[in-house]
Amino acid sequence: MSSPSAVDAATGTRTLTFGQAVNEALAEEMRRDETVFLIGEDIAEAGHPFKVLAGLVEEFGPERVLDSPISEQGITGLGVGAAMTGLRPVVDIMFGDFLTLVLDQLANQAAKAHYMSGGKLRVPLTLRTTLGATRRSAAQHSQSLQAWVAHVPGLKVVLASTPADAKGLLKTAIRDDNPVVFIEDKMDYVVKGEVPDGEYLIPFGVADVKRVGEDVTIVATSSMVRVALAAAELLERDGISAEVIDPRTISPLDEDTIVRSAEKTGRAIVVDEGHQRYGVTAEIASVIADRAFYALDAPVKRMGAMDVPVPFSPTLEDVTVPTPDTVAQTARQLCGKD
Amino acid sequence: MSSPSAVDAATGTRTLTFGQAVNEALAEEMRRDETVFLIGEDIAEAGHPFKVLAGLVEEFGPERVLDSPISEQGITGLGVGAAMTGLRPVVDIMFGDFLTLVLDQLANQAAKAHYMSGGKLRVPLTLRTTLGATRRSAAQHSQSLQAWVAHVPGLKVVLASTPADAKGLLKTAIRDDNPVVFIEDKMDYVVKGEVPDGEYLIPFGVADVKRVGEDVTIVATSSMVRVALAAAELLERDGISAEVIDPRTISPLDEDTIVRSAEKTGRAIVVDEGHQRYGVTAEIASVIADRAFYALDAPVKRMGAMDVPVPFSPTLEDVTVPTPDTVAQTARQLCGKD
Amino acid sequence: MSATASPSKIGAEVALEMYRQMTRIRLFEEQANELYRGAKMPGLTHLYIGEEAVAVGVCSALRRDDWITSTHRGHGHCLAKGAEIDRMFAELLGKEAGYCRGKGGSMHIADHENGNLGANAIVGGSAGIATGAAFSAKRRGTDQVAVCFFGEGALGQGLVYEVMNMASLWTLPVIYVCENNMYNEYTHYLEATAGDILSRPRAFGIKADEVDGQDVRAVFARTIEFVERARAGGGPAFLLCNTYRYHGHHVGDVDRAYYRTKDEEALWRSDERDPLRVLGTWLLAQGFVDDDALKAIEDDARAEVESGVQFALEAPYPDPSQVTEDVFA
Amino acid sequence: MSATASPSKIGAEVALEMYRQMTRIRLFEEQANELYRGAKMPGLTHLYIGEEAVAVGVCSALRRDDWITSTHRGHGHCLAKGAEIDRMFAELLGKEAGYCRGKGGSMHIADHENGNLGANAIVGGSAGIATGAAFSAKRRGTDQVAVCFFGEGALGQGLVYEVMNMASLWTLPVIYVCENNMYNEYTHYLEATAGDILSRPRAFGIKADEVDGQDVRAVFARTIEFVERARAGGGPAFLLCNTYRYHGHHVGDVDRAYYRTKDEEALWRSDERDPLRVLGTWLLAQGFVDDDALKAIEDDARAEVESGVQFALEAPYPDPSQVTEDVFA
Ligand SMILES: Cc1ncc(C[n+]2csc(CCOP(=O)(O)OP(=O)(O)O)c2C)c(N)n1
Ligand SMILES: Cc1ncc(C[n+]2csc(CCOP(=O)(O)OP(=O)(O)O)c2C)c(N)n1
Ligand SMILES: [Mg+2]
Ligand SMILES: [Mg+2]
Repeated sequence: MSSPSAVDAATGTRTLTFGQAVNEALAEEMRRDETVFLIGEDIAEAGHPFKVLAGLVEEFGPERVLDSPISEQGITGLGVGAAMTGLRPVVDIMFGDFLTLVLDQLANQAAKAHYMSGGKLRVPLTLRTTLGATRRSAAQHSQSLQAWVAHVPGLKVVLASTPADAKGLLKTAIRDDNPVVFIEDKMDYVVKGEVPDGEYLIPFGVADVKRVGEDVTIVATSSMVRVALAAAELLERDGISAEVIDPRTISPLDEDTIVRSAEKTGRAIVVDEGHQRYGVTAEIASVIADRAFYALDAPVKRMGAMDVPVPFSPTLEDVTVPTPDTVAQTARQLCGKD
Repeated sequence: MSSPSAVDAATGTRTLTFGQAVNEALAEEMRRDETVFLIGEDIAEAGHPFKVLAGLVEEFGPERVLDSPISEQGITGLGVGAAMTGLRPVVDIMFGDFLTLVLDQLANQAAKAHYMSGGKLRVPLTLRTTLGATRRSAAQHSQSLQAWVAHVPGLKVVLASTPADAKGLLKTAIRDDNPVVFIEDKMDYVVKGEVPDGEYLIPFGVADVKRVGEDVTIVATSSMVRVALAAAELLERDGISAEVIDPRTISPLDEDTIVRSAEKTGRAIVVDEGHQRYGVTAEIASVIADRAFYALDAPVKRMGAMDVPVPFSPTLEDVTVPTPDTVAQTARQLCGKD
Repeated sequence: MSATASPSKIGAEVALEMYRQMTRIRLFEEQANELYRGAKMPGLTHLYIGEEAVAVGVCSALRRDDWITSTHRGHGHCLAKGAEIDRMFAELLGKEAGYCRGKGGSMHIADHENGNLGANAIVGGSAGIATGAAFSAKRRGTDQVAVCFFGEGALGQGLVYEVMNMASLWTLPVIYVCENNMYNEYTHYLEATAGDILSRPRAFGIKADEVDGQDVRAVFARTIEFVERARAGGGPAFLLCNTYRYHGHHVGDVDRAYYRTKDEEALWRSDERDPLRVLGTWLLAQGFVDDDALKAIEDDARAEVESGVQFALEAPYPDPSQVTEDVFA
Repeated sequence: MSATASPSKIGAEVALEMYRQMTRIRLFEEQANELYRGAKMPGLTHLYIGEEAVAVGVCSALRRDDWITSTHRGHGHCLAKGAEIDRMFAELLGKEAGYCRGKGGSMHIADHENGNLGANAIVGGSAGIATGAAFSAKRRGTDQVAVCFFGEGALGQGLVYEVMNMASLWTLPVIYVCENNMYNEYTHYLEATAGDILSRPRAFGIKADEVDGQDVRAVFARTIEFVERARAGGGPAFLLCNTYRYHGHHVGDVDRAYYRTKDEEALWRSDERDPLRVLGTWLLAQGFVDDDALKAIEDDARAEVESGVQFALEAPYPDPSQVTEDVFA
């Protein structure tokens, strides 16, 4: 696993929830660099509806933890201008579904300013938002729209799957001189994991092998990594050894690590919670199918969210996302063991 | 070619520009159904900055051809409400780059209303916009963002490559009871082609084989079809026979026609003017690589726009998009004849 | 009808029907809260308790064929516009018998037959839809009007200004009803709202006025004026209703001390401000009813809510195969 | 400096410098038009001719370290804020020597050293950027101000209202300068703008005023007041400048009869309204200069423009390999 290797000065570890790890990363970076500030809806006293930002306004004050009006486009635009002029904004967009409102400022302004100005302007902006269904929040509060932002040159896109990765990647995002979209699964906030003590960063563009295996490669993003690891356990019982790879940043994408694994196993499945059609799984699957072409024993399979708006009813919503069972079943078929 | 077969009552043909064909489709549908209306910026007296709508306000009056404020999100939202309540709006978004401003109304409202209401609400809205670079319009007026809308369940996405297709597909779009995004290449408006006389519709989800070939399949969208056909001519000289397939609607996508062709030729290239990463070429290439896996002699190749914001300078902009030469060169390599 | 345009002139019949509707909403919401606390409801929901006079006062001034667009806090609007309690509970529970076949849930209930174009989970997201419905009415030459309900938090969304500009330019029959319950989730609206609210629509040439959102007769009277004006081609209007939500932002928001005081909550729950008490007291004072009559209204509503929730609890979930239905018309 | 805050008190030096700047802009734009007509310029461009007094009056009231954000019609803003003519022409022609290495072109010229955060091809698109720059100044404790230039068409964009609300809430040192040249492309602004423009910022608690955009001294004086107020922590302001573009929406828009009359164009080109004549006449009347002096200013500017365009025409295009540079910092 490359995260420990990327850890400097890490002594022991502590058990933190994903939410606590995000909170710690923000607090550390705000202590380290006073140009860092947070802006978003209900993030100060309320500490964010998901409580992830609890305590930050108390430590850093309302000038650096700003409760904003319900103006996603406006706060993103304000963030772009602040970033161009010496600050490092962390813009909080409560639900990833609201990316629909900020894309002009994100894709036409933040992502292009450096290039359009011939390298003069810089936009060190981090936009944090969320993804994920199965929260019974229905179609406008459950989307995973990472494919949209990953399609935009000039943006970096991070999807963390563990508390340790979330902390190290978020710190890297804030220090990056480019606009970074950092997307967290709402369902992950309460998930616990080991987080290295001390200061560490995790570089972008370095995939992490979450599980080593021989028979099939499962490339998974965000909380789908947990689904993939659970599927790997099921497969183990059937004598199928699955390797699980977490790209961690889908832009830049660590193609080499992914392709090498697919060449080793000869079989690959790509799992992402965004809609399947024209989604993240398409890019990664086509990269594997192209670069590992001569090593593949079977077609690369894609497992995204079903191509329907996310329904409210539990009996419907539960069948729209990949699960350990469906991933394992797909792997069995790929390996001819179903 | 399936378009003639889809033509009813077509007698002869006339030569029209792409722009004239679009204009004719709108005029015919507005005559046929008085609930159809157009709304957009500078579309009435000005007949649209690209002059595509010339004459429509004179025939149908300002109540049905509305000059709007510069409020893309607002006119799209107004269109959604009008569509839910008995009208068939055709919303004009001057440049596809401004899709950034309308995605909430398009993706969170229009695309989901029918599903979220359990089938009660209908949104027969057509949103016309543009794509394409090489017009020296720089990064905010040159993007081809079809991948974004194609990723959204509930939206249909049309990319026409000829005047005849544009007319038949636009008429179908306006009559469709769902939101349809119809994207035209700005550079195509002056391109001429044969258009069947009389009334005809072209169904969605039916790809058109623009050129029959044996050695390599080139799947291309919008104006890239012209690029692919030019490349095919070049390849002819080298003794390579290329089949050119135009999906015409990327959502729904006619996978069968595309996959059958790839199985026949054993080689495929997908060409689209959107950015390559996480773009339209990824979806189509991964579908081919999966479904035609056992028939492919070489990896499926993708050719999208370079993953950089579109630069202004001609010497830079010209190298960002696929050309007949680069497509032909890729085909030669695929066929081992370079 | 403008005879009724003064609160004092509202007759017993209208007033009693409004009392009945407010009671239905109050009890519906209390039951919804129970469903959540009993872990019988998937997800969360936003209760309308305390704001009943706004939805009822406004919708009582509308015809069945007039349109409304609603919000994440939409149960009151939906019931006031004519929805049935049983199918609403069914939707809240994600059952197939619900208004949206279980696909929408609390935040997306739509009731097209009664002119409800849907609740909306995007703050301000329905402003364009309501304006478009008004455009449609005018274009098709009907005299329907459209009402856009939204919370004061939606004043932060640029879309609202884009469409108010068009509604004014094209004199569309749309009424923007701003429910100012003083909080955007957990943030006081004054921390998020600069200047003067009424000046905003007025800057776009839209007639705007303010009303006590706890007095259903006042809301009703003011709405009637705006609706008649709109039907007559007088164009859009903006009605600012000052109100308060008794419960949390959503059912899970129970510890509210960090953003508002118990005293403030008590003040708004008092006899002087509670919309049911305010109207009830007036009805009694007018001699239109006695206590027993009000009690009877409440008993009927309670019975309707109880049978409605029973129906919903027993109703089947949609079959998973329905997940792919309704994507396209 | 508030001594200068009345047009009459403006001294010869400042006035002459403003005359020089307006002349440079006028001649730069005439040359840009020639480049287009001579098919030497890639794409189209939007000329600022007729509106010179707005950019120059405003930017003359700013320090080099103050920020501006500009529009698709941005050459005037860019020059007035201190950019060099030669590198601007080079950018218009897509040459490597241009301000953006040829990557931005006319609609995206940025000149960070002089505080120009860039022209913007999204109408209203820079309103958030200017507001954010003002936020940055306040947060970092400097006394810089930010100016957001935008055309009246941008009043159609919701973003403008979202950020004005925040600028007012947080008393940010930003000045919104609305250049009302009466047309959104080919549509008269009254067909797209309801109500009263000044009432819009005022509704958000923003100080707003109107000025004759053809009188550079008036623009300068009013801007100084707003700038001093902003530096002193007085918060945002909105300056509506009434002006006119002499040429088409872009260089290719030559047949304009269908949207505006020749008489209207003549009226604005008259001695009473042309910004150069208006200031020139005043300078002469004040006895600050004689005709020869004005002639000399024009000759110098012409020479600068001629050598600048020569430089640009001879400058090399960027090497294609540069296409992948500058995507990321
Ligand atoms: C565009 C958008 N931003 C943020 C949210 C999250 N959110 C849901 S309700 C709410 C507060 C809305 O306040 P208000 O409009 O006053 O309505 P109220 O809840 O008070 O009835 C917020 C911020 C959302 N649903 N949509
Ligand atoms: C968001 C957006 N919508 C539409 C356009 C196309 N467009 C370019 S300039 C323009 C008119 C702008 O008018 P105004 O703001 O008054 O500026 P002016 O051209 O008059 O200086 C339009 C509609 C755009 N560039 N951006
Ligand atoms: Mg509220
Ligand atoms: Mg203008």
